[in-house]
Amino acid sequence: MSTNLVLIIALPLLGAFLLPVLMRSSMAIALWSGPAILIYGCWIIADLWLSGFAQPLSVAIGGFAPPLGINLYVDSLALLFAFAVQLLGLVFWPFTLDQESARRQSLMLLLVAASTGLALSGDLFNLYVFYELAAVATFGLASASGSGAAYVATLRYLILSGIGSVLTLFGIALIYSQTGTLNLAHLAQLAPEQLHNSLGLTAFLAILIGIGVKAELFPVNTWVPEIYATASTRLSAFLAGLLSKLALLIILRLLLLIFHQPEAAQVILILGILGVISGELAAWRAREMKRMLAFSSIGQLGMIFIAMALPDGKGMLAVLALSLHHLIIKSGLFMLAEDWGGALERLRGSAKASPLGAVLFVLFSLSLVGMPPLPGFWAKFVLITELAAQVEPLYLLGLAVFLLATVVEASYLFRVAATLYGSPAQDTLSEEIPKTKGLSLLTASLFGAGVIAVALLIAPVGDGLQAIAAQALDVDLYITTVSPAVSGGSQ
Amino acid sequence: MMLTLLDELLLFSGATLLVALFIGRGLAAGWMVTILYGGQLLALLKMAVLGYEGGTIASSLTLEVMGQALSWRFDALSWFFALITIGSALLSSWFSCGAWERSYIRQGGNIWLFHTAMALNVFTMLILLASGDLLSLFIGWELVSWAGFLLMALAGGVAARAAMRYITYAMAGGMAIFGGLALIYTASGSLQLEAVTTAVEQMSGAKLWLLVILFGGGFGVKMGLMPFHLWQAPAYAETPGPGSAFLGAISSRMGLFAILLVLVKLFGIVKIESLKVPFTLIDARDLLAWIAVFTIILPTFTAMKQNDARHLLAWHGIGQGGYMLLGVVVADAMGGAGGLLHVFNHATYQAALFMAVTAVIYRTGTSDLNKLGGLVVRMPLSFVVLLIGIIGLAGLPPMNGFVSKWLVYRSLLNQGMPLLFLAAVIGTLGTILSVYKLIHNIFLGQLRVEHEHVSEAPWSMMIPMLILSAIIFITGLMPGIPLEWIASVLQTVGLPVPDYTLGGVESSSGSLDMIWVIGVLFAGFGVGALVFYSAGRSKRVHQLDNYAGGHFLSADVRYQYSDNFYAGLMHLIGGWYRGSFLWLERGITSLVEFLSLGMQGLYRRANAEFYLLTTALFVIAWVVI
Amino acid sequence: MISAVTPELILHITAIGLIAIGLAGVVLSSHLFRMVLALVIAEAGANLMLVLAGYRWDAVAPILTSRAEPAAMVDPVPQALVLTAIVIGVGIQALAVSILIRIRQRYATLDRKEAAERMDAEIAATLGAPRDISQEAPLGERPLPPLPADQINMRGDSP
Amino acid sequence: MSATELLIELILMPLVAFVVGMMMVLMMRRIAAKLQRRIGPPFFQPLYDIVKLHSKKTQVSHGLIHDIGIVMAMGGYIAAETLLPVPGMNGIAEKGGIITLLYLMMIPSLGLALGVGQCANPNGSIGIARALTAMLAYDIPLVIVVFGVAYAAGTTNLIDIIAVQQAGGFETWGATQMPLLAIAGLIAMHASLGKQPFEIYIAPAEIATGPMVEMGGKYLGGLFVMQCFQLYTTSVLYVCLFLGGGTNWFDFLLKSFLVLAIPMSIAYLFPRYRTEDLLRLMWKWPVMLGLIGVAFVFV
Repeated sequence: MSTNLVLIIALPLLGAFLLPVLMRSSMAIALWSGPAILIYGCWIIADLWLSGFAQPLSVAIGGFAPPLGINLYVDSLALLFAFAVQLLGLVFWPFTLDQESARRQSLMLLLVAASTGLALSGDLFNLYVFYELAAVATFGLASASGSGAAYVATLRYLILSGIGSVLTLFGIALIYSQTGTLNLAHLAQLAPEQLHNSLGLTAFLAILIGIGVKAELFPVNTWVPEIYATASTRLSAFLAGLLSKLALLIILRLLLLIFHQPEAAQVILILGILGVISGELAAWRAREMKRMLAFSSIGQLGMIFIAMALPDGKGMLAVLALSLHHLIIKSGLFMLAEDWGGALERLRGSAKASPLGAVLFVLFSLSLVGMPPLPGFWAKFVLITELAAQVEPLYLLGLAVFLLATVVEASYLFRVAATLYGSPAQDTLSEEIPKTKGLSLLTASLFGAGVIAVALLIAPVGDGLQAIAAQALDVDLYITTVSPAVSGGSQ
Repeated sequence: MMLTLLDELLLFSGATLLVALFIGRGLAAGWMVTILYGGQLLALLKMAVLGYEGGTIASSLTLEVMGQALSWRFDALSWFFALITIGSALLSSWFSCGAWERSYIRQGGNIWLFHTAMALNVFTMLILLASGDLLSLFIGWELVSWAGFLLMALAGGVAARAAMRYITYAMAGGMAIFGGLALIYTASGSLQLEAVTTAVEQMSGAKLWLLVILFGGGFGVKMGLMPFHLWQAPAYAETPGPGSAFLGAISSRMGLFAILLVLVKLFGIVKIESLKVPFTLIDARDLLAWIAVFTIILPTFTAMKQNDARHLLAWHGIGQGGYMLLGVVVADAMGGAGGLLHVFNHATYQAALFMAVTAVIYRTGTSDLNKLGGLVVRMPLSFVVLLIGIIGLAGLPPMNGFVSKWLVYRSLLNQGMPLLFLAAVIGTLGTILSVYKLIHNIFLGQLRVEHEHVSEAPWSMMIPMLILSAIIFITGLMPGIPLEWIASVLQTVGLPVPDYTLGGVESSSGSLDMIWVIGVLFAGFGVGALVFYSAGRSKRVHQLDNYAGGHFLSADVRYQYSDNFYAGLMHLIGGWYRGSFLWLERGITSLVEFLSLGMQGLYRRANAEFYLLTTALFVIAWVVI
Repeated sequence: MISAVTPELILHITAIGLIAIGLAGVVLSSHLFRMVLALVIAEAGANLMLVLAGYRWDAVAPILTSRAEPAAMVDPVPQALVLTAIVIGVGIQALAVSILIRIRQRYATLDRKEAAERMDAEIAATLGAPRDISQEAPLGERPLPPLPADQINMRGDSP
Repeated sequence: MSATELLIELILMPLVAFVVGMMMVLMMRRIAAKLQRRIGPPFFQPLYDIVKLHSKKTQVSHGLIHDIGIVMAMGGYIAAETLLPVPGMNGIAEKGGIITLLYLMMIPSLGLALGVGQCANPNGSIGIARALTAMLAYDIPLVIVVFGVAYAAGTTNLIDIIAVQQAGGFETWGATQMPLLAIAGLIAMHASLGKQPFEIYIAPAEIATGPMVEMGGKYLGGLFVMQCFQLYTTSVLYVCLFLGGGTNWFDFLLKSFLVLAIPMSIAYLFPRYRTEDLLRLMWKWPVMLGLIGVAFVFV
């Protein structure tokens, strides 16, 4: 059963390259093969989850033992994210039928494969490879719309991501020169002696900034507004909702398993706070819906970085809750932005045209801002109580910034809600007012139902998340599951 | 799961919400919702009769989420506020049924949304009032502020802008409370009320100061206390008729309920008094008292300058809030009773006044004080309701407003606070002046040509107004009735209880017996009438048959003094209206605007790679050093 | 560490130097193509750094032949890693150049500032939003417009 | 204090007040006359005026509220009298303290304001606006003074205040204990009477006697009655607060007439203040004196 786990990476990869060939022979099969692969992937994970998934397991790829070979480390956290990737891949599948669809669908499969790899992989260099694979797939998809702006945005993003990968390579080289291994479990064992010095810290920070590019870390997220404004909303939903979380997951794994120095946490905290400030304030001035959502996702991810910076893993539950909540809400909002993407002024009075869309927008904003019964409130509550427990002034500053950011967030989100429900300007004709319709409205209402479901059964969901967080925190559990396979590798 | 009385009430209120939500379209919906509010009132009264031996009625529903226990229970404090909430909701929705509903629909209003918003407000307020621990208090608080936003943003246009401004203030307040909640949670380990009280004992001065500021500020935003009061007047005034009556009566008193629950019951006035403001003689209690007093004076004198009746009343709502806080903060036997009685009294006459003004708007179409006048001839009953309302608002003897203000003054006198006493009296005098302007510009003076065929407000609107006026007079005549509820409230909150009689309050240093005072007053009116009517019959003349310095009056000449009503007074204090708080608010918004412009510039024009390099260099340098 | 100027140290310094040159090239150049080239240099530096991680002074290349094993071999793992890194690098550079050609066709310019300006204009056009305020035109028109009529009432000119 | 005795008191006190009030009005006119070198009206002139006004044939009314306004004006003061303890008769003074009395004295001015409002004459409305502004002006020092006295005596019950002052004879009078408060009280009382320097709201020249513009016949008669009560109540209040009330009728009446004589003699020598000057004057000196007086009470 553990062997076919590798399939969820292998099959999309295979599909990605076979699709153009299939496209030529018969359009029908080609069109449905992509979603079929994803559904099969979801089924595998669900089957594994339902068959009682207590202990995490490590899958050695190609039979090579971990210190040399690459292993997939599957604990409930990784499985959760892998399932999310398959599901969202399916939800955001580019069904539009145009001459570009073959290229888009294969790139999408590539992106899904890379993301699943990011979630499951247990080897540092393997993570780097999947990270680059995902980057290439994103460049392809982002520039698919063919407009000049898309190309310039993709190029700027490419250069940024290129520098990021240079820094990551630099970090990996440093780590390898210090410890001689790249397997995460092995590194976790060696870390206390070899990596807890300034060189180890430099390596971590280099990787942090390198991977931070995709995780929308403060200084390196200048590409976010351009890409989300020019790329198709489905792609930006996938990027904002999921890919940034996976990059975040890597940094989290590194922080938990290998680098326990307080300086690392402080750097993340400072960058997180700056991210929140810049994201929320920029969103306050945004004129278009897509750009506003882009800045708001920067702000939200800044908050998750603040949660991650809490010492000795206390923030783990907050990180998990915030990222899952943000995933659902941002995807829903982007789905609404598919039809309401343009300028906010044009949206005036469109609540009458599409009441369901407006109600969903209000529901998502309320949860994002943290109105009590909705899950957003519980995520914020967990973070707030952890932050307040700290003593150092920096954490209290983080708390204050977090609270103020929520106020700014509420004001710009509800300014949009007010224009939605406002009366349309006299001269606009009724059919000019944008209406949410079709598939995007369906998916948005799916996410809305998800939010309400989580709000209703918040108690079991909360305990489930706590269990996942506890398991992820457990470093020596990580080492023991992988180490029996290590069988006396070079200590 | 045995349904406790509290569950019945909450279920009833939930049912009202569902009824309004699903069958709110038809014209009968209004009446059904009103009857359901009546049902809630009965459930509440049943609760009072049966429930109160054990002090609190716990709800059977308890939630355990993420390690936090959530429980809901009702005690005398929540019962008292719930009574006012449901009472004002019942009368407001009764007022909205029938004629007003038809005119609101004709003007394009969405009556279904109105009834749902009102029912939602009542339901969320009951949840807030029933909160058993700090976390459920915060949940209720957020729900109430969002439900309020819905009711305020209903009318669109100016109302939506006012609601937007409200939601920013409310979110700021909510987040301050959330911060305070987190600090308490870390100090006491749990948010249950008992644990919090023990934690507060050993808390150090600075941290307690932070908590008082956070909670005081957070709850103060909803009450419209001084620095955060700018949003309340436009928001309440622009809400559709009965909505503003409901909001004006009870909505901002939820802030006082929370202050009573947290600052007075949990922290305790003694603890608050022990907090000294550095470098000054005053302590936290005096600070709160002075904020309350400024909240009395400044909004009242702003109300005097308003040209719209609804705005004038809304500004007074803020001013009267100051009295309640002042009474509660002085916290001796008379003060506490005065503050709480003022909550009840204010709810009655504020609702009556808003309804009367809505009746005038219903008939004449405008509430601009410079476009009305002389309506007493055409709308006598509305005049009577407005007259009783303004006598209550000004706090003159026959009405209930006088009793609560008398109690607040007596407590200030007992505690020996001359400056606070003086400031409170200035507030009252300001109220009398601006209240006379209200009744003069609407009902007295010259009747305009276009209003000559205006008829009295329809009965569906008139009955709730008359009921409210009756309540105002009866509780004025026999303040003992509300004082009895307030006595049990004061016990739960831990303030001293005055010994009250049916007519008023007995105390060694001067007591009050309203039955005698009003009896003598009406006897005096009787004698005066006797003397007056014993003389010859008087001849009724037309309003244009008037002294005009020998000049003949004609109907087209506007012969009414209403604009810049207190010219003499404004001549002296006109210069003081610099709008300093408005300037403060504008300053903060433009600061945020400027910062956000800077941030957006950061993302658009900046050279992305440059940032990456600088961060990498900075981080590596920092690590090496 | 500075005292023993071993050849290994020199190689490390060159690797870091290459990365630094690459990054500086990206930051300073104003022409998009020159930025891509600088990126190539940086990647070469990173790859060199990676190879050096497994380097031992007196060892030989890790190639197993039929003859008996030589005394010391260089650690083969980083060399395998470098292979994949180079492949990825080439892939990205090829993509970058193809995008450059597309930009040239669309915008007829490869200057960074101008391309960014064109992009902004096009985004604003597609999304239909008014161009946001640039540094030249300050916020709002000067002098400030008078308050609209309905605002005045809301202002309530409180003291 | 059986019910019948209380009833008799409740009837007797207003009558006494009316009679004494009329004599006070007479004294006021006599003083005015002496200052203007003329003899002044005969003894029963105030009574004649009231009877003449009430028996006029043409009584012009502008509506029900116009009538009710006058009734409230008279009734308010009648009720206020019962709260004012006089030698031998305490009425219901202990049922409502000094704050209630102050509020009851506001009822007549509100009643008058409503009545004048109904007359639909802008002169009347302007007059009322100025009257209410004047009330705002003189009430602030009055309230400071009342606070000082009540805090010194430790009670708001007028009977106890008088008892405290009478305990030590002349030394424990309010005026001797708190001289500053007494002076401030005198100025405030003068302003509340609405006589010459402070009668901007009845200015005959500018606004045709302000509120009185539409009052004729029994309406003006009612206002005359109100004036009698007003003089009586204000002077007796001052006597109770500062001059230790009346041990017996003779010294009580002597004190009240003396107290009233002071403002009356000052009144007819000054032209009128404008509204804002009235405000500025009232908020500057009496308030300053009052606050210092209260500070002394605290010391």
